Amino acid sequence: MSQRLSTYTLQLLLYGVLATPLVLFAVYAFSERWFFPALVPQEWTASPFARLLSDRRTLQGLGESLSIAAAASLLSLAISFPAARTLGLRAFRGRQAAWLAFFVPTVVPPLAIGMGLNIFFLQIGLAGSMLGVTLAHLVPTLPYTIFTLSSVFARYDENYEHQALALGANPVQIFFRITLRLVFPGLVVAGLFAFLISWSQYLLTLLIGGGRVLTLPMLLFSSVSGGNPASIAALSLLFVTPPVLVIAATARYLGQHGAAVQEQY
Amino acid sequence: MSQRLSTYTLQLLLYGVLATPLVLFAVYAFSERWFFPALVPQEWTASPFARLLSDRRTLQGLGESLSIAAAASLLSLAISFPAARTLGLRAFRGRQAAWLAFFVPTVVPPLAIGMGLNIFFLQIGLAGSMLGVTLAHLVPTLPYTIFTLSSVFARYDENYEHQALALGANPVQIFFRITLRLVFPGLVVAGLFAFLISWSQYLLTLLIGGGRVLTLPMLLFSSVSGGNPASIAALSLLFVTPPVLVIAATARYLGQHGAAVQEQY
Amino acid sequence: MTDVSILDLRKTYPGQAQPVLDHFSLSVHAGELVALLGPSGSGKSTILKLITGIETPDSGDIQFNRKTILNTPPNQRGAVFMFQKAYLFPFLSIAENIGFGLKMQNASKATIQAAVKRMLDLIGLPGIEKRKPAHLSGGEQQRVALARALVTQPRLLLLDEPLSSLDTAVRANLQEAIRRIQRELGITTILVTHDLSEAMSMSDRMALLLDGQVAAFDQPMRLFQHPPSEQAARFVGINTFLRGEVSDGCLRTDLGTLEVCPNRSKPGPGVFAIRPEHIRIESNQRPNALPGIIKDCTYHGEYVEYQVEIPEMSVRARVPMPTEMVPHGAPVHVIFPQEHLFQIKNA
Amino acid sequence: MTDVSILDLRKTYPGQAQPVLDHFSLSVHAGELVALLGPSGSGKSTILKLITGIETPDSGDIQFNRKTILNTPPNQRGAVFMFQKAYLFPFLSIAENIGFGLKMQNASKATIQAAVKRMLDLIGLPGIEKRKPAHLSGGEQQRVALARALVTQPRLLLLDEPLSSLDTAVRANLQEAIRRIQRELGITTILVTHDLSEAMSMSDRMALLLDGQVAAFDQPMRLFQHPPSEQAARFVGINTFLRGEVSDGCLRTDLGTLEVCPNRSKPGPGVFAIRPEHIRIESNQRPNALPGIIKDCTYHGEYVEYQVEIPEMSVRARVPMPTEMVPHGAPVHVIFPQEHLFQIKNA
Repeated sequence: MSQRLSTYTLQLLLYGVLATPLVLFAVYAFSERWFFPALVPQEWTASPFARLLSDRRTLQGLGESLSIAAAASLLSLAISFPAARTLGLRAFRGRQAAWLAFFVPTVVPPLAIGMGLNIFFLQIGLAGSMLGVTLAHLVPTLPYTIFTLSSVFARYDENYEHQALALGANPVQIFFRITLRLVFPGLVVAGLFAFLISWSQYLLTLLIGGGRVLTLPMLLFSSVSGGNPASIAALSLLFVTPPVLVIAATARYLGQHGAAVQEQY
Repeated sequence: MSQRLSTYTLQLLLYGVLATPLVLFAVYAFSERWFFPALVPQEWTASPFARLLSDRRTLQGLGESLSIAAAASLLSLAISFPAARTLGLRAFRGRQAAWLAFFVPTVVPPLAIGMGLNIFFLQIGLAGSMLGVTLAHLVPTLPYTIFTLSSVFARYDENYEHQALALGANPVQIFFRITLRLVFPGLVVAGLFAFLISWSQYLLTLLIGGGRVLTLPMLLFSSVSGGNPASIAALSLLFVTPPVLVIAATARYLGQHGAAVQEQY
Repeated sequence: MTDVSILDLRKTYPGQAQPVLDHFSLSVHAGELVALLGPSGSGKSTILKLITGIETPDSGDIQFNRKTILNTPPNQRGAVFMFQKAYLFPFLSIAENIGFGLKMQNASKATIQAAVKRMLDLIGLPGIEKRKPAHLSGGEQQRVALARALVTQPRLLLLDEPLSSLDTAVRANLQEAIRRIQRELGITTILVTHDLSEAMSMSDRMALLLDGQVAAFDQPMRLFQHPPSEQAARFVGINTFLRGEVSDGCLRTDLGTLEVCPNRSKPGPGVFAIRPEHIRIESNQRPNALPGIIKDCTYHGEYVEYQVEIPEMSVRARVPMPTEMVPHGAPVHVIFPQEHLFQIKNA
Repeated sequence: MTDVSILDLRKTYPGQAQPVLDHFSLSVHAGELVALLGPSGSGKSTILKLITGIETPDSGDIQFNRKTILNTPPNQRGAVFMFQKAYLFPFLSIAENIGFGLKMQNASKATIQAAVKRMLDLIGLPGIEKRKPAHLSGGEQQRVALARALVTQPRLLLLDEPLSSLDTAVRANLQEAIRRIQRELGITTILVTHDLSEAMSMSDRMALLLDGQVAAFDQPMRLFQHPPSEQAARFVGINTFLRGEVSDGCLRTDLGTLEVCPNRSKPGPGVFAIRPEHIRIESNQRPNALPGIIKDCTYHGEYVEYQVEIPEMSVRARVPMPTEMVPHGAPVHVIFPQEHLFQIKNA
């Protein structure tokens, strides 16, 4: 009884945590005057939003952020899939080393990665382009997608594919009808990871984009120096909303992926 | 035969990847003159290192970075352990929500987290202190430690503890002699994650530390504006070495943790 | 030596409406090996968890030597157990595993060393002190688990399907070893299993569990030969039941009249049962037989199992080899020898 | 109808020095059910993997109707299989699972629907088209897996311990169902199992596998009663072997002389075997007996197993119930009835 009660409390608490940033930023953004110790703002206004949306750069930033994050997640998934399948399914001697390699991008300071890539991209003409920024974002996203998909494939049972094979399916049919369907929740979670990481990337975008690629984190950073809390909050709200929507849309796969991790026990 | 050969190639490649940043930064740091298209620098020098080490702020930065990263990892583990055990072992209704909650800190822009925490910490007198920065670092480290430890506990078999209990061990003895020993590889991996994340944290340190807490990423950022490539490389080498040493020291647990993930299949 | 009484136990798992165990009572004599036999989900393992204290009952009592143990912490109850998996601590050597219980009691190094050696001799694996569990076979691991459990001279040994993941030969071997050691040490033991043959060959008494209740509790031989109820009879492999009116040493069924032993039958409506290996099949009319038709015939090596259709019921008969194979569809007479028909008491 | 020939097959797994299979040959007649019986690690499952094409042999050939299939892609071989786990696609309904093979052949919707209905009737689970695999019991899942495998009318059915995770009752039930459907469709079938009783009750012929080789291959009844070698005999539960000199219908052993059937024995040094259920135990001296001492006695319900020590060897005898229990340590005479002693040919 008390166990069930505490479960509900926990559930409520967690959904609350997820909603908190949205509510906070919204309240901040619409508040004209709000001084301690008042619980709600003394005056409300919609002007920061009007200002924000009338700025051409806002929509440009939103568009570029979305394009880069979407492209980086899809590319990341496409590259990780075969790598993760090998890492997860096959036992080979270098696997320990492969696990170590996951940590490399976490170790090298992003600044160094950014500067190094920038020199290279300048030479091949990718610096300052959306493509260059997208490719640069793969550095931090790949470890997470490979890691997530490897753990999916570590639990994957190839016998499903063998069954389909014996029943007459060819490799293409097996891939689309069996493999993809079986790993789909994991794929969604990995893609979500990649999207979120790319979405909040600031440093790499700045270094590779060289000011010519304008994403929301760039706008957010420059507006912080402007210093108007309501504008910052409005922009933050715009920044937080797409990820929250993406998480909400994929929630059921997150749960399935989580459940799959449980099942093994 | 060819399979084994490719395994070795892969292994070599991966260890190479891990060593690359060290070698690159070292070569850069010790080079006096190095112009394209020469493969090695034309002249060598140790002066950037001498300059770096003679700067009082370098050692202070190293010390503060190490202290904060160590404290943040240990705190992160201590908080995550009971949470992950509950998430991993027990089936309860709110678990899907709990999985979602992992993603919250990834969603909220670090800038917003930093500013929010700063206001709060100013009120309780933690702003500008090492403790404040350490606590702020828990925001990005906790999701990773909880996530890693949950997956450890999802595979954990409580029957080992039940055996120890029946054999006369009390709860404290069970915790130290059985539980800790069984989850040790996972604990090391989670701690390593937390260390690496805290180690390369820049934004939160800047916002909460307010310039009074000086970690290596702060020094690195300010030296970038200075613009001397050799100095940047020397500082980068100093920055990269501790994580590489930590990874090397824990490599065998990383392997064990990876192997444990494989075993389930 | 400890005797165990389980009194009117009830256990419901959180989130479940039905209790796993309800009004469950059982008493085990000191030094006895009692087998709990039941299908999966019959609550067998729950009983062991309640005794060790891993789970707590809703109501009822568990007593060792007439004293309740429900208030004793699990690590002081002296009830050790063995599972299907050995659960040896993988990071400890065999000697450290076996000595674990004594170490928890702060025994001296010399005491532990001597005890470990004694236990290794007892389980027939001397000299493996320094090895790690991962280097032992499944059967050896289970032997070490037994040694680890018994080293502290516990009051009660609980076995939860300890052999079900082992190969047939290793299993028979370990059944003998466990039985020998259990008798040698005289330790009261409860064995949970779903294997009838294992329960019968190892136990002094055997309890049949169904839906969280004891359906029957007696010596294996008695249960096997004269199960008290139809449920219990099905447990021990009986599936032929004849219903009718008993009078003057005869059972009058709808299909015909059969002679039964008058001194083992009670007049009035009754149910008689017979073991499949006691039913005989003949082509010609014999006394105490019913006519039927062969539906299926399976060869099992030592015997052939016939499935015979007699009106409104199907009878399985096990005819020992060598025998002439009766073809499918052939009309036969199914003989129920008088001396093997027995009346079900709790029908 | 397809016959299968496996010719001199050899398979080594990468990274292993020893081949799993070496010089392995087997021929299965069209419509026959052949059981491969062997301990774990004897390469049983590898053979099935080679036939389906999941693995490739080092050398040797596999032929269907005298034509090699090694160059046929795995998805066109028409060899379907069933494992211990059903491996139903969890995201498809039962109807979609069963219809999968036909869909891959681009069959029309109506064809698939009719075929699914027919298969569901065949496996005795009509009307479950719309359900998801997770809602079926283990036994039902295996039935659906069988239907899915057979819907395309494949050339060969491969069964890899398909029933070993099921309860005894469900298992017996499915054994019958598989056997009935296999006969009805006349599909050539290879069954891999480690369960002697399953192999004997289901197969037309049975191959005993040991160390990647066929140790014996014959009808179950013949193998059971007269295994050709000592190895094969141990497989089918025989563990009493008497060695000596044969002449004039007598076997002269170190322990004494036994009479054997003269027309079934070859003069010279020989080995005779006897099944445990044919050995009898008596207190008094009888003809064709050796003296011994009871070492152990285990009750198994239908029989009692005695372990009797006769000088330099230990004999296990299964005495059917009811019998008088002979106490431990008692001197007895172990009778080897002349008609049940048979000579091992390949001794």
